[in-house]
Amino acid sequence: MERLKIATVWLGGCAGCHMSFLDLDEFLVDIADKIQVVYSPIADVKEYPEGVDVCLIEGAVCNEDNLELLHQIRAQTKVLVSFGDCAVTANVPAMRNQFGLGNTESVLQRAYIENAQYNPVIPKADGIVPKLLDRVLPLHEVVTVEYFLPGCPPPADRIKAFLGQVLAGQVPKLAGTQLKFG
Amino acid sequence: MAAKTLTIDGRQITAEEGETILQAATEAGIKIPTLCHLEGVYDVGACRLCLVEVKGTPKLLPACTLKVAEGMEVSTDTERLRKYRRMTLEMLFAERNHVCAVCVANGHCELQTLAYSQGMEHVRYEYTFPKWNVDNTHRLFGMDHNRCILCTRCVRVCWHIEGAGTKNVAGRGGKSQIITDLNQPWGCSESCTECGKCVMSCPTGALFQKGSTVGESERDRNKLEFIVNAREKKQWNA
Amino acid sequence: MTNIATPVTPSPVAPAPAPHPSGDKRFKILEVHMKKHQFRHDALIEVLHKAQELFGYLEDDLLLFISHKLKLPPSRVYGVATFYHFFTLKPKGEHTCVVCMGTACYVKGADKLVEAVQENLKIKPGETTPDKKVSLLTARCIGACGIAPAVVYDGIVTPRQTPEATLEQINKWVQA
Amino acid sequence: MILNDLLQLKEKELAARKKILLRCCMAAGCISSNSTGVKEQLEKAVAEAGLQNEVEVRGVGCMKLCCEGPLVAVEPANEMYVKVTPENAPSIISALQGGQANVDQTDPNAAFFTKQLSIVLANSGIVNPERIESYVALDGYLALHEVLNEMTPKDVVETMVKSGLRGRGGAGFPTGLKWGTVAKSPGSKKYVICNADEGDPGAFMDRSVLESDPHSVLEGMAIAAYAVGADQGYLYVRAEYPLAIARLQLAIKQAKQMGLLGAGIFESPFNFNVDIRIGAGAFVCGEETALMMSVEGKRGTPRPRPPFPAESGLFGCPTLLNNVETFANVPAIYRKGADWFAGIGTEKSKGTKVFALAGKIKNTGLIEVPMGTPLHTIVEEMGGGAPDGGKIKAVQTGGPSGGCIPAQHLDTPVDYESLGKLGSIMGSGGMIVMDEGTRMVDVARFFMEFCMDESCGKCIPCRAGTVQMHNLLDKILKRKATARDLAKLEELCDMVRNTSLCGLGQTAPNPTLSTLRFFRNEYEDLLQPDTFDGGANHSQTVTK
Repeated sequence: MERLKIATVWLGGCAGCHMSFLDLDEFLVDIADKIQVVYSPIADVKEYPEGVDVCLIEGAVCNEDNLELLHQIRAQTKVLVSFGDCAVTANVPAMRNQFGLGNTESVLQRAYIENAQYNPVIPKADGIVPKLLDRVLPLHEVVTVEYFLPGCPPPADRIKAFLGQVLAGQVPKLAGTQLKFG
Repeated sequence: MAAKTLTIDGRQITAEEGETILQAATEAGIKIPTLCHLEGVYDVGACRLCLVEVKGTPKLLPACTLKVAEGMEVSTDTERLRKYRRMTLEMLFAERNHVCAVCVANGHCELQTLAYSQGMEHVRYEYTFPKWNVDNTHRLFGMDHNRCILCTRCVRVCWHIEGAGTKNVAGRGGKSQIITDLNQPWGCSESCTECGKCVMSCPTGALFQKGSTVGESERDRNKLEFIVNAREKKQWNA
Repeated sequence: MTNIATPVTPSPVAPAPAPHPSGDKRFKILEVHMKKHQFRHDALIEVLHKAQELFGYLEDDLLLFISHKLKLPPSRVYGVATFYHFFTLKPKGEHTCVVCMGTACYVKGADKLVEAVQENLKIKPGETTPDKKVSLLTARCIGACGIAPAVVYDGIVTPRQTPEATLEQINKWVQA
Repeated sequence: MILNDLLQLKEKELAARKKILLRCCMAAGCISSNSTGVKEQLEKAVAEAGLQNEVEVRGVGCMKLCCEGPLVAVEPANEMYVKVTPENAPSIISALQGGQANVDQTDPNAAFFTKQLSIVLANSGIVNPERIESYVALDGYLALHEVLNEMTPKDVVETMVKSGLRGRGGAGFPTGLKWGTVAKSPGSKKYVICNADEGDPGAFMDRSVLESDPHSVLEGMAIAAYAVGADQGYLYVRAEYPLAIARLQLAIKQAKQMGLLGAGIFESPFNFNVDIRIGAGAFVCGEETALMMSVEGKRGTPRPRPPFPAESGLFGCPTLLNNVETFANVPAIYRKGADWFAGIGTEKSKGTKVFALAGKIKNTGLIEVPMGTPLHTIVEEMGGGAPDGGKIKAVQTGGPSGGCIPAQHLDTPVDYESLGKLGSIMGSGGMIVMDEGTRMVDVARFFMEFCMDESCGKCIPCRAGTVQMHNLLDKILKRKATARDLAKLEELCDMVRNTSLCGLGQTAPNPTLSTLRFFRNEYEDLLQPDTFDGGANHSQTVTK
């Protein structure tokens, strides 16, 4: 049987969801013959490949790079999964949205100048440092998302339950505390 | 008191006259989701989560204020009601900034619990990301308007259990907010008795004990019931 | 607040009106008005109307005065004062321009009137110009639909307004 | 006061009549066009011509054709001058002695006037609203006398039931049934409240009635109070109607002085006091439970019903709530009989209905027509159609709680059921005509914004749902929405309608739903193709 092509992506988030993914421990070994990780921050692949079956996306859409990559993922992936609260709700990264549109400058000012202990400078390099979006968005406000895996981060057993259902050929369906935010 | 016989979710139930559907259902072990309801204070029927279907009535009615009647046929868990409940919860999450991950009430929040128990895995409505303040001026307590769902439990306990009338709702519509006295910093309130009942009553992380960090805000609602029973019924069973 | 219907008992003996510490006579007039209503709790809105009529707007000191006299918690007085759009907690300008935004006025172009004033004075509805000369307000319907679109200039209802006519009136105030 | 005094007063007033009567409109609309100046100048011109003994200049209430104000009517010549200025006064007075006044006239035999049937507005534009004698001269307070002296409260309720009158505030609840429920509710203290918080934008019927004929409302309230056993009444009027408030205050004072209100009315044991409560700009206070909160001096937030006000209302006592137009119908019903009233209108909707006709229409103003009159008659024949040769596209009834009826349904008779079938409501009587230039999505957003601003904030569906629906309508208008946004909007409409606590929220989706029903293409034309790419179905498995 052909292995399921799985990707994991890290947009605007803290990487906690990926840490939790690694907490799957031996389950990762158990499923190694059923899946093939074709793209991930923990694998050295430069370009998001074509024909991905399932993509777990961590993080909110915060900047232009996130936006572009997300559209590419959508075009090249069968099933998108919002992986963790940042992807599902925009969570902590979106707290800057409260400062209204046009908040990016003041946010950068606060982070890189006012709170800097050494060398206060706002990083700017066209083509290298991506521009922040006016509003941080959850994935489903940008593209169609098939499944949602909430949690900050989603505990390993929740990820396991989800992947287990997917690999068993079922429609993944989480319920009860498995859907808890935070 | 006369007894009334009625049906809830297909089960025959006997309830006392004057009881609400919510009370009758709870006694029968049927759980109806609630959010603005709080044992010990009167009900306002505002959150609309406890809406039920009553045979012969086109309108959905709140179980918390609806009195039992002979022969009533009530459904509390239809597909339609589940859909509306989920939508109501989604609206609440989209209305203010409920960031569970960094909330004092994480894990002990009624809003959060309802969301997962009603199967809300994401919010389909656009988040509005309004700007709300946190009032940290009180020496013991804080109020984070970002987490407030305007259930008015705090207002009701402050008026009708404590009797101080420190808290109230100001403004209206989406701009409504819970205020202290003349909308002044809580720390400057002259009427606040610092009894902490409002904090005990809050279903979310909007009202909290200072110094508590993420997930630490567990509330002892039994205290409220204890006080009400003591004051009104003269029964001190802790 | 509350939907418990509490029968309201008037204060048994109305205290003799003591002069307000500020010496402002309007407080005394207000107190006489409250006395007329026997300091009843259910007269709160009537009292707020009178207070706004006397003072132009409801500042904290005034709300506190009312709350003490009616023996109501300040939170109740503030909650009521902010629920109703007719009450304002901020001072209004010297002149007020109230554009009716009722349906009849709206379909006859009231939104254009608001836009014109907004652009001209650089203030939004509900705001006052920095020089405190003009306040721009909108009304939900002043019931003058037969003469739409209507604008109320300093309390005077004026029929069939155009952006030009409105700006002319505003400019008169600004230049005065 | 006893019956004889009342009749004497009437005789005296009738005897004082002069040969010629000039009626000058002093309702808010005409006053804003300086009818006060017109009246002053007319009086001056009469004096200068030495005609004081032959000509009476009477300030009256609304004469209905508001768009042509200030209006001056001449009796017995049956003429009506329009757009009168103070400078026109001498010309009008000299015309009384023969000749032609150099002032525009309108045809009193035009359909706008002849198709009207006045019950509620029968005195409007005829009596002087600032003189109780003027009302008494037209048999005012005679019905109250008869009710108090010849009928038991039970008879009064029965007559009301027989008349078939239904609440004119919007929902059309049978008035007699309501009176009967309050009358039967146990309790020694009961209240009667008149809802004059006419908040629908585009409605001014109640304002006109209060400004033009305040005593008919007071008399109606007194009869109702007798029927249900109440001794205290409240008139809840919007603060935006200062003239109506002033005239009511005056009317109450005059009625009290004559013993027609207060203690021992007509020297019977019946007491009835009326106090005015002034609203403060909250549309939701038109909802009965919110209104009662407001009368109690509280935030005007509604509460769930049951219990209904008839059992537990103001201060927890049984309370009867009717609106201005409903009460204004009452005296005529007792003067002329329930059968007479029931003979007017349709099978299920009796009597007449007053509409405030406004918007893109030639003749704006007040009309009162028998229930069942087709919309077409109202807007085309009476209203004269769209101005400047335009075409009527839709008629909006019921304000923010109502709907838009498209031109192809103008043959619909106005009654509670027919309008309901079209997804609109009778409402309190605002009727806004829209022409081809009106964008229906814009109208839907206008009303949604209204409801959003006016939501009290108590229940979540209305507080947060109106915001979401408004944002979606805005997104559609800005051409940023897709078909899935429209689907979301429709889902929200259904939810908010079914789950909101009070009428405001329950009906807030109506303008959107009705424009979607009849003008869906206008929504679809604004939609953008879905840039969301084709994702897989939600319920799909992902095995190879």
